[in-house]
Amino acid sequence: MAEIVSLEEAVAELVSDGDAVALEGFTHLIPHAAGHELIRQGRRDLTLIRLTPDVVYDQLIGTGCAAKLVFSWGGNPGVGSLHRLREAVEHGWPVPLELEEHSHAGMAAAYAAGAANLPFAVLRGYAGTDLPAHTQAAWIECPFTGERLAAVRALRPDVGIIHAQRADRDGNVQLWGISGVQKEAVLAAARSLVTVEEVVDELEPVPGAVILPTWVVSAVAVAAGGAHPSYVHGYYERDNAFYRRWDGISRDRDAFADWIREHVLEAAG
Amino acid sequence: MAEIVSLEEAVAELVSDGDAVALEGFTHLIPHAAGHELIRQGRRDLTLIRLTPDVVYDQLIGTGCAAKLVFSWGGNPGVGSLHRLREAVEHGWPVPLELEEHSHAGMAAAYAAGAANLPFAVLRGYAGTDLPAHTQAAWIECPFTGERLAAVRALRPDVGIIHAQRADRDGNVQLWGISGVQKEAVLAAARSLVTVEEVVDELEPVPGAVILPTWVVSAVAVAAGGAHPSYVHGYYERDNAFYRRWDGISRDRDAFADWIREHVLEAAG
Amino acid sequence: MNGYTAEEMMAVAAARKLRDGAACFVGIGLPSRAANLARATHAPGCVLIYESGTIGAKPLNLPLSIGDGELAETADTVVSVPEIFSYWLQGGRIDVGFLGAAQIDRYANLNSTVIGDYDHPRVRLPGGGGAPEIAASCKETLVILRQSRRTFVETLDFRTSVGFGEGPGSRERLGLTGGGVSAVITDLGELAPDPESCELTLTRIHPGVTAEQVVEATGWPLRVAAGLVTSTPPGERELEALRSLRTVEEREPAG
Amino acid sequence: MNGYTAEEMMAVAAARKLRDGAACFVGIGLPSRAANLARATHAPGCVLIYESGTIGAKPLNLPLSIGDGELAETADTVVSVPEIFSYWLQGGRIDVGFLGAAQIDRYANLNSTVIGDYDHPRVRLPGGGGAPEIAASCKETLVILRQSRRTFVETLDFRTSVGFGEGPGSRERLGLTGGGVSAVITDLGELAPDPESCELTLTRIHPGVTAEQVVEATGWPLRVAAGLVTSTPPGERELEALRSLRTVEEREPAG
Repeated sequence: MAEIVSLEEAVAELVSDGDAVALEGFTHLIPHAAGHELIRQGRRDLTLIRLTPDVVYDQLIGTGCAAKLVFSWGGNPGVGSLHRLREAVEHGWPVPLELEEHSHAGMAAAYAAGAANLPFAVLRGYAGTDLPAHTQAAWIECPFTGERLAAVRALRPDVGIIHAQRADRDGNVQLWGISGVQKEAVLAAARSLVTVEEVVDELEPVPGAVILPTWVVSAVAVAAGGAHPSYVHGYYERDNAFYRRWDGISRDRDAFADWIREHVLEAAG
Repeated sequence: MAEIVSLEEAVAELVSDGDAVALEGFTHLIPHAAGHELIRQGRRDLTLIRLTPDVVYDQLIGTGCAAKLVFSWGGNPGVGSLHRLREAVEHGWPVPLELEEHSHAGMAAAYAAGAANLPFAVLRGYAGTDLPAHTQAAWIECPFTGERLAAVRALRPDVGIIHAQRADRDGNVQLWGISGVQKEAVLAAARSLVTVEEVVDELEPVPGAVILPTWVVSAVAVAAGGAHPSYVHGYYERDNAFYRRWDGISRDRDAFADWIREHVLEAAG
Repeated sequence: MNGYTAEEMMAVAAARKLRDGAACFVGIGLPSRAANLARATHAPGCVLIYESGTIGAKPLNLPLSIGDGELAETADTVVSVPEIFSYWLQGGRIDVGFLGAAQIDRYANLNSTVIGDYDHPRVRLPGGGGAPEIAASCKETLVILRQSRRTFVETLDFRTSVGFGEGPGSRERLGLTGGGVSAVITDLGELAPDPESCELTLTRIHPGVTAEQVVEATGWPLRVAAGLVTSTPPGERELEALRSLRTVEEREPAG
Repeated sequence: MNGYTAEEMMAVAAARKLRDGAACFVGIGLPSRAANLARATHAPGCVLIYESGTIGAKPLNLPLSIGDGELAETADTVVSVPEIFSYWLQGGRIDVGFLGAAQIDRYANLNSTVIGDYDHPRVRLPGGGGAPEIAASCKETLVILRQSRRTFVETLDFRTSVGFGEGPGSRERLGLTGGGVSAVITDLGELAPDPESCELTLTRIHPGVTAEQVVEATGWPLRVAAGLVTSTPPGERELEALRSLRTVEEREPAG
């Protein structure tokens, strides 16, 4: 049964220094508020897992929360590079960042294997590329056809964190629109946190909705606007101007530090 | 692009003697009308694939359409045995029936592997049971943990046949309620047929609906009531009395033959 | 009133095993009846999961099949069959698996496949369905079946689902993630695996039943626990709830 | 009017490659622009699939990311990311993959990961994302990128996606199920793999471009096809459609 608690309590309760934490949301429902709370609580040495590290991971990396990044595409969608990520990789600032790099297909399969309590996933991938040297992949033979396929180690985060449209008072979660790998991120993780736009009495059925029953979620926290600058289908639009502005803010260490102080550290949880 | 054709044309076009055919629908949306058309067209030596062979497979087996059955649970739900299936297995009547027997978990994983164009699926199953001797299973070792897991050969039917609530005029298919393994059965198959209650101008979104785009379906045929005696969520209820009556009809060869003549052979397509 | 049948005692005893709030993967027939009785009495928060992919089903009528429309209509969510077995059952999220069987042996291994030889069966049963992986992956498994020498056998004709295999250590060797069978509820009493030997031992008898009767109805030399207790008879509320469990059919007989 | 830029010629030439009705797995940026241009002109029935799980998206605005809300709102269906890659891409259902890249070599292998050494990169690029398996599994793959010695290189700094590997037979040896790169569209012309050698060969030049220029802009000794043809300039309708493709941003600049 998920407890409905404050974001501050939930993060304090569920995330420790050194944990492997997956904040998921594929271009949609990105849990920015939860990421900011991790920064406020000064978490360190995190292994950050995410198919598409974008602005929120740029912020976590730039503030030194992360020791390792597990990912498959790291950029500012529609804008360009993540300058904090690049500086960590290219110059080890503020701290060196170890990379474990996948393809989307491999990482999605690894989450699915984790959710299914399998130690690995099989896919047609990686063959002939330089990725296997930088990921958790091996080769496996089909016992029936003899074909050689890629095996990727299952992802089992300590904590899975996602943002959803809403939950009911029992902590049952409902999200819709592009659902990415959120279900897998929660089910593959040992603990999970779902931030929501609102808590409602009844979860009216919605076409294309994914339901996470309260008994597979550790905590639910209300964070209205918690996905900004990404969007929440049916609630608010993507703040494209912010993504563009982020390019300038994140290019400069001081501008970045100022922005974090003003918008994260000195902002209410 | 799926053609919208008559059930008779579709079956004549898509199914040949000796084909491996999967009629799926997990207690819901069972494609009875399509099964009856297979009987009318006198198909022989079929490998019939289905998690839960029930009344429609009892009919196909009793009329001698099948040489082999690939399944994981064969019974008359809520009533008891399938007497035509039992007579084929126990006495080879009307023709001997080879069995390939799975568990639901193994067979569902095998369909999913087929849909994903993988030659096999991995699961935690079969260990310690007598099933491996009667199924397409092998043991495989995790390249990361060394754990021993079961591998099942992917299911790739020649034809996947399902029943759905409706399609639009372009042949896009929409089904909802319990969706079983229908998506996998269609995507794993080389060819596919979807019978529908009706063709509509617009597919209004429905909570929990599965959409199969027209370009992954070979043919769509209208068969109103085509799932009877099973049910169609939102259209009609399960005819529980028929399932009970079937127990009596199917116990006796002549009563069975009479029923098939009256309700299948002499019935309009 | 306090008259009740052995069948009713069995259903009530099985229902009592289900704790409130447990996620329960339910087989059809006796298990479904017992699980729905639990929901109607002491375990309203019990989460019923059927292999049709219905999670949190709250049927008013007793389902006839594991895929009745009412299960989908009343469920918290409905997922595909591949998903219910991979993410949910194999995922290790299910507290209690609830199974029936045609045969059981002393190590609580189950047969629901065939009576007689597989290739020349005396009786061809429906088969494993979801049972093998339910027995493999649930944190614990409850088994409910009527007790007789035909069902409680020295050697299974076919091993469909694993209880404790050949005894201590078998589950670990086989890599089964679930805890195995925790209790077997019958019309005569209850059996539980001995903590050391894993062998099913008579731990409870229903009122009016003697240990001798149960031993007599068992195809292997059944061990009887030292502190053998007698089941509390069904209470009024339990019997009322049980008797008001009806299939759609029983409510409104169809034509 | 008939003035147009090399960028526009590139987009138009790329769009022309997409046949109506094709199922196209689209990368963001230049590929998405070209695919949406095709939809707006000769290929209205082209099925756009984005790695966010949106199948049959019909955006009015040019998406800024592969997961814009409009893609979901206009899609025939939206599936999970694991499903789009397993059942749909790996499933072998996609006719055309449409990719960009930072570097390409003579065998149409692509780099979108890093410039310089992986551990001490000169430029860390976003990475593979969906590209490796798009290049592996689509029936054919189109590549669109601007041509220069920086992008068309003798040796990739990192091989993110496989075109034809080391040449003839590589894809078969690697077990790649898709057909590989069928054309590379640039701002100068088009290259296609030689049927025998699999080596990218100049097959088309855009109006006003000379073969020498293209050879000059290529980091390996580029072979020029015998029957080198010149692209038809963008038609009025193509240019209009291209110029009316706008992101939400471009339509209504945000604050």
